[in-house]
Amino acid sequence: MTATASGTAVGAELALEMYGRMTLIRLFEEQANELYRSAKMPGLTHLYIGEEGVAVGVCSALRRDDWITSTHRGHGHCLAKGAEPGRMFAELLGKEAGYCRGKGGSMHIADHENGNLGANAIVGGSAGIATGAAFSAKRRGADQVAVCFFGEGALGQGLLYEVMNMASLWSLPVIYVCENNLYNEYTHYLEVTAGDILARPRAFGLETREVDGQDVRAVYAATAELVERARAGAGPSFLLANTYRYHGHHVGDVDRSYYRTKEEEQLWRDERDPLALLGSWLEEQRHATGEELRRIEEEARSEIERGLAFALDAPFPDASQVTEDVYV
Amino acid sequence: MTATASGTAVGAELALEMYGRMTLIRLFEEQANELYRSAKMPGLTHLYIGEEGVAVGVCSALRRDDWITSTHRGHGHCLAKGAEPGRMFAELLGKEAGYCRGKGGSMHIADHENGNLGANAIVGGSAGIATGAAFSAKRRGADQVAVCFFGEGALGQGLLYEVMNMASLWSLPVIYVCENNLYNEYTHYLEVTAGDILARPRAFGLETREVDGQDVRAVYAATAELVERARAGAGPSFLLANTYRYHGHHVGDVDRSYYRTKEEEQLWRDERDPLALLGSWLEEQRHATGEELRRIEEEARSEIERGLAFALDAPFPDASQVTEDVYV
Amino acid sequence: MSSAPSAQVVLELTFAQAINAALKEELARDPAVFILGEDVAEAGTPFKVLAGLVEEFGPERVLDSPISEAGITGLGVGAAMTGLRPVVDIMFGDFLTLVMDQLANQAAKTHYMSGGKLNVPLTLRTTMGATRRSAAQHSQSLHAWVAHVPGLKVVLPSTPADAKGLLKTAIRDDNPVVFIEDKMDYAVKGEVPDGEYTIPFGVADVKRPGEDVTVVATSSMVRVALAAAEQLEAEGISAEVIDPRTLVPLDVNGLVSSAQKTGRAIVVDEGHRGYGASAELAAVIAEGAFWGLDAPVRRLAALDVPIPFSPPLEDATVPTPDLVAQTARELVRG
Amino acid sequence: MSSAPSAQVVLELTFAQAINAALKEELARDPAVFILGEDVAEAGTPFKVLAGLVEEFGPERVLDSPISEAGITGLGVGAAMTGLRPVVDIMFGDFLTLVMDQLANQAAKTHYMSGGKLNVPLTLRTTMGATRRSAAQHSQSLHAWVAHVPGLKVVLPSTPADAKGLLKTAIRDDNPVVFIEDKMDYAVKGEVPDGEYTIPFGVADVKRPGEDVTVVATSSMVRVALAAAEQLEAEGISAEVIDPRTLVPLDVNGLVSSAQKTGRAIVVDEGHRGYGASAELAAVIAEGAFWGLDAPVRRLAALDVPIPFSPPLEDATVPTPDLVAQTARELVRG
Ligand SMILES: Cc1ncc(C[n+]2csc(CCOP(=O)(O)OP(=O)(O)O)c2C)c(N)n1
Ligand SMILES: Cc1ncc(C[n+]2csc(CCOP(=O)(O)OP(=O)(O)O)c2C)c(N)n1
Ligand SMILES: [Mg+2]
Ligand SMILES: [Mg+2]
Repeated sequence: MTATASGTAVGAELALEMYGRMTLIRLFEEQANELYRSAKMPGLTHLYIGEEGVAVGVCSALRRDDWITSTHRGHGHCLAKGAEPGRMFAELLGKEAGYCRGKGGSMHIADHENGNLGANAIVGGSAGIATGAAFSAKRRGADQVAVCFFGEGALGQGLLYEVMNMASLWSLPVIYVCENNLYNEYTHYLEVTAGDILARPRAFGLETREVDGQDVRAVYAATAELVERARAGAGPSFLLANTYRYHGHHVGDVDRSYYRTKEEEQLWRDERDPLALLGSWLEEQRHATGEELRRIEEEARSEIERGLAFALDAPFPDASQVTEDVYV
Repeated sequence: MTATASGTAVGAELALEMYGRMTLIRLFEEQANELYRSAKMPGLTHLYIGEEGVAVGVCSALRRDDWITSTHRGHGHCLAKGAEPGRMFAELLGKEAGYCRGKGGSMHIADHENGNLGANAIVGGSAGIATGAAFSAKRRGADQVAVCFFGEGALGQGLLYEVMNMASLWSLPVIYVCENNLYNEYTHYLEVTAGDILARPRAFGLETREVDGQDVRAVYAATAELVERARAGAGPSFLLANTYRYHGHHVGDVDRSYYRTKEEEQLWRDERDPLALLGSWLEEQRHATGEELRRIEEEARSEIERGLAFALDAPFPDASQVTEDVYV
Repeated sequence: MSSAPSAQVVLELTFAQAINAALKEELARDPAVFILGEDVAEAGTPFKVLAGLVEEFGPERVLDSPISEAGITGLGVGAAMTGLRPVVDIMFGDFLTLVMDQLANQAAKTHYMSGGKLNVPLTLRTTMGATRRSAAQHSQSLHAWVAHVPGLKVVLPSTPADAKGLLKTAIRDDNPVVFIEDKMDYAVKGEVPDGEYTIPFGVADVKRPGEDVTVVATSSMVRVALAAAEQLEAEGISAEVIDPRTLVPLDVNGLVSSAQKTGRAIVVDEGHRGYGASAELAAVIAEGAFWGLDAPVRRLAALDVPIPFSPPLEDATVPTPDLVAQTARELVRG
Repeated sequence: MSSAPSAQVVLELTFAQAINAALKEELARDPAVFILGEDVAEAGTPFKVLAGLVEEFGPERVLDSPISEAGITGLGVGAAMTGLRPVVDIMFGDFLTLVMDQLANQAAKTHYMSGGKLNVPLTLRTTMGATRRSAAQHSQSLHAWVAHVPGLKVVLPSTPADAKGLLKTAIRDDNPVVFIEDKMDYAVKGEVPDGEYTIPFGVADVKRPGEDVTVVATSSMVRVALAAAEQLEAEGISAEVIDPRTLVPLDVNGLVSSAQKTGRAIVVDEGHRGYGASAELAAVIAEGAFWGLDAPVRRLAALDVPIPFSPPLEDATVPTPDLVAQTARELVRG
């Protein structure tokens, strides 16, 4: 998870680590989908499959004591920042052993120990929180950085512009990471997003970068540079990562033909898959053999299986806990 | 008040009309200040003196059936759009004969007959309303235009960005007029406004113009062009008008030295006064003699005096009216 | 119902279908009506409540918006002031948090501040209700907030028939109306008269007459109250279930008379208990029926905790038929 | 008061000076405390309440913000989650409309949603109160909204001494606290113990003991109630005036015991009547003191109209000493 931001070229060790994390996310999400389909999971959840390169590329350029804020589609961010699958599954199932004692569920997982200030079910709702964490870092003289993950749908929320203005005024160490997966729920973003996305943060004086979100090495390199800037006191930035979600908006969104084609989905899966792209590169560079990659996958799979078993076995909280944690 | 937008050069007739309106606003505001100082006015009010060129330049390029939304500093907009001083004074005094039966007061004067949808005491609060009026015009196939007046302080409100996005997406006939008088209450705007003002609307795809707000002819010309665009279906725009308020943020803001210098104030009064600038131009162009300008001023003065007398004489509403007008 | 149904035919519709029918009829009746919201067009909202409307009325009348709740509400206010009748869709009631300025400071006050000259015929539809395992930011019932704002009307329908008739009234009302649908109701079926009818605001409806105890219930709590009444009947306790249907205007007389008749009252509401709608309803009854009450008015409402995700916890937050029945027993048996 | 004043010296301070003193002491005591808001630095707010603080603590601790209420509240939430103790200044309570998402969905729920792992020691100071001729968008008293949100604490001080002690408690509290000051109180003077003391939340204060009728009053309505009590005393009616001081947590026992003692209760609050704080206070008393009450609990609150600008109209919206006294007479004389 640790990385020096001095050089942006990604070496074998880091690349393999990122491959492992992305695989873990992919398998976690497949399992989450399965939990839904087998009616073991209460409610719905939003899968991150297809977007793994963004969370892993960004979080690999962060320290453990850096902060992130996350979204309704937050499992990837949470795992990339270092969380354990078992306690995450437990949270998804509403079990007491979950990161939030089962009170938060998929849309609110927080993992304070690894600097995850929480997923947020209000689109754009965490923009202020991330900015405030950056403010706190600066005020306390710490050199921590805060990353605000959000989907391109959050560009519709006025709050984002209010806080980018302050981040810029006060040179706060915050990076706004826009995960553009093309859709706001069931509506293509171009139908609801005018003008030029990057011109928006630029107008507020933020440094901006655009990156192929399916290329985890590129995401890492761009983030590392922005983190270095932020730590050096050069202020906030905005990273636009272009990506795609393979599944529905949530696990129940199965018939998607009225808003996008099967061909489009297939194209991304076949040609732009972040795992496949990194895997090929690792093999081409002879950083790893196919065999080694499969071994990484197997390790991830058994970690997921152990986590799942732990979560399925774990008890629900006692109803009496409902009134705990309202106030400190 | 009517104006064709085909040519942007301002002729003698229009210039004289604008001179009259600006004078009326100046005298109205001086009287409002006097009402406060003589303890005849309930509460406080925000004077528009110094900014007359913006309201008059913009509204002179509008038709009576075009709409405006206004601000806490709204007397100028209201008069420029055609309101009568008498009913305005009555409103400022809380009299039943006021535009809003005394219920709105200075910060909420609306004059539906002349297309003024109301002053608004929430900074930026009318951005949605103006955008909605433009939406309505377009949907109904009318060729009306909506103008949203706001101070540069409203650039801090997220709502503005939310609605500019929609105005741009749907090519709505709305013009956002930012009156940059340098101060958000007692704070210089540069302390709280990052980046580049005009880059903000541009990022959302709006057409933008910047204009010297003290030059009413320039304001008129820029607005006329933007109105023509809007009526032609070419969509929304943003006009940045640089201006200055001579008085305090409100009538009670008398000791201002902690946030701006007397020299700065004097400079604007001496060198950038919109009335003086237009007056000189009229004389230079031989559109009017000093004598004629004084006559215009005298007419305005007597209109103000008549209006004031009317308002002072008018009765307060009966307390029973307090429960009327909550619902239609 | 103010207008008699144009036909005696009665349909079996879900709550969602009833809402859809009301919107369809009003879109067809009045070209000034339009719908604005997130994913309201092809998707027909995540709850599929608006299915088919964009196909019938086109994207000019049913518009997908950006995720800008404040912006679309503000746009709705301006459109309503200038000749249109917007129906703004706020997906989850939890997002009322984002539109309170446009609702409370703009929509609600425009008519009054303008001395009656301007008005805002805006309908804002949104949702309420927990127990969907949606956690704290997608489960709130915030009707008390909007009911506290003079100038807004607030509707909480509990049956498909009420939903349809009240929504048509809301859209035709010249004031801003907040119309709140319980998500758990969408799939519930009920009889709905076919064709044109409206239901006036401010008229409580007795959903089940009774003699021993009055249960004032709102929204989906009406079903909870009716289930409790069934239980109680078996024990010889006759409960009257009465639904105010609109919180503003409120049928104070309807509630007070019922409580006076039975001598005992319980209020059941899904908002949080503290400073919630149940407080107003209880206070109004306690004051109006004081001399006729044999026991204090009891309030049942959502626990004063953020709604938890975990099923056993979430289920403990909302009043159940058992709880209502138990409370009624306590009141009746002393 | 939880901590005894460090000195017996008593100062005569205005309410504004008491607030200023609390902030000054807390800024000096804890480097994590900072103030963020519009015109809070050199201007010291339009009400001049913060005068001198930026000069003493510097612009790093007292920051002028853009006019971005939602943004500064959100920033405050994030700063509070990560080691600071922000005091966010929202100039007029009417602008709570703009921060409800950050307050209700973020600040209030973070501790619970995180299973107790994160917490938000944020203090949000804002104002309430009418009769300043400020019209509908600058005169509201919206405390009922925030009091309805589990996870927030809500403080309404009525005297300079309470204001100081309660604000210090608020800043030290590890939960989000909404602290609401009545603008009409700022110039009111009162005795304030010099030096360090705090006042615990959830303890109602009897501002004047009495026997015949309980008047529960909040914020500036305490002064109105005390003036009414003076009038009533001359007529031989002894009114007990009790101030809950914090709406959340609420000292239910304190209010109920007083009402039980006197047998009659009036609630006086400056929020709107409908679905307002007066409903909760009245409901709690009506339920808790039911068997001891000789008459229904009466509620006096702001009229359910947007606050009008015109003085004769505005004056008709808010409870007055005469109205409180008249209501007490009706209750006592039957
Ligand atoms: C303020 C708010 N409005 C609406 C929603 C409902 N909603 C949940 S996710 C979503 C779409 C978000 O799109 P995007 O930000 O692009 O994220 P993605 O789902 O594509 O990852 C919407 C509208 C919400 N949760 N919060
Ligand atoms: C949402 C909101 N926040 C704060 C205020 C208090 N306030 C009134 S006017 C003002 C400054 C406005 O500055 P600007 O927009 O530049 O207008 P100007 O007064 O300079 O004309 C402020 C902060 C308000 N009315 N509304
Ligand atoms: Mg998206
Ligand atoms: Mg300004």
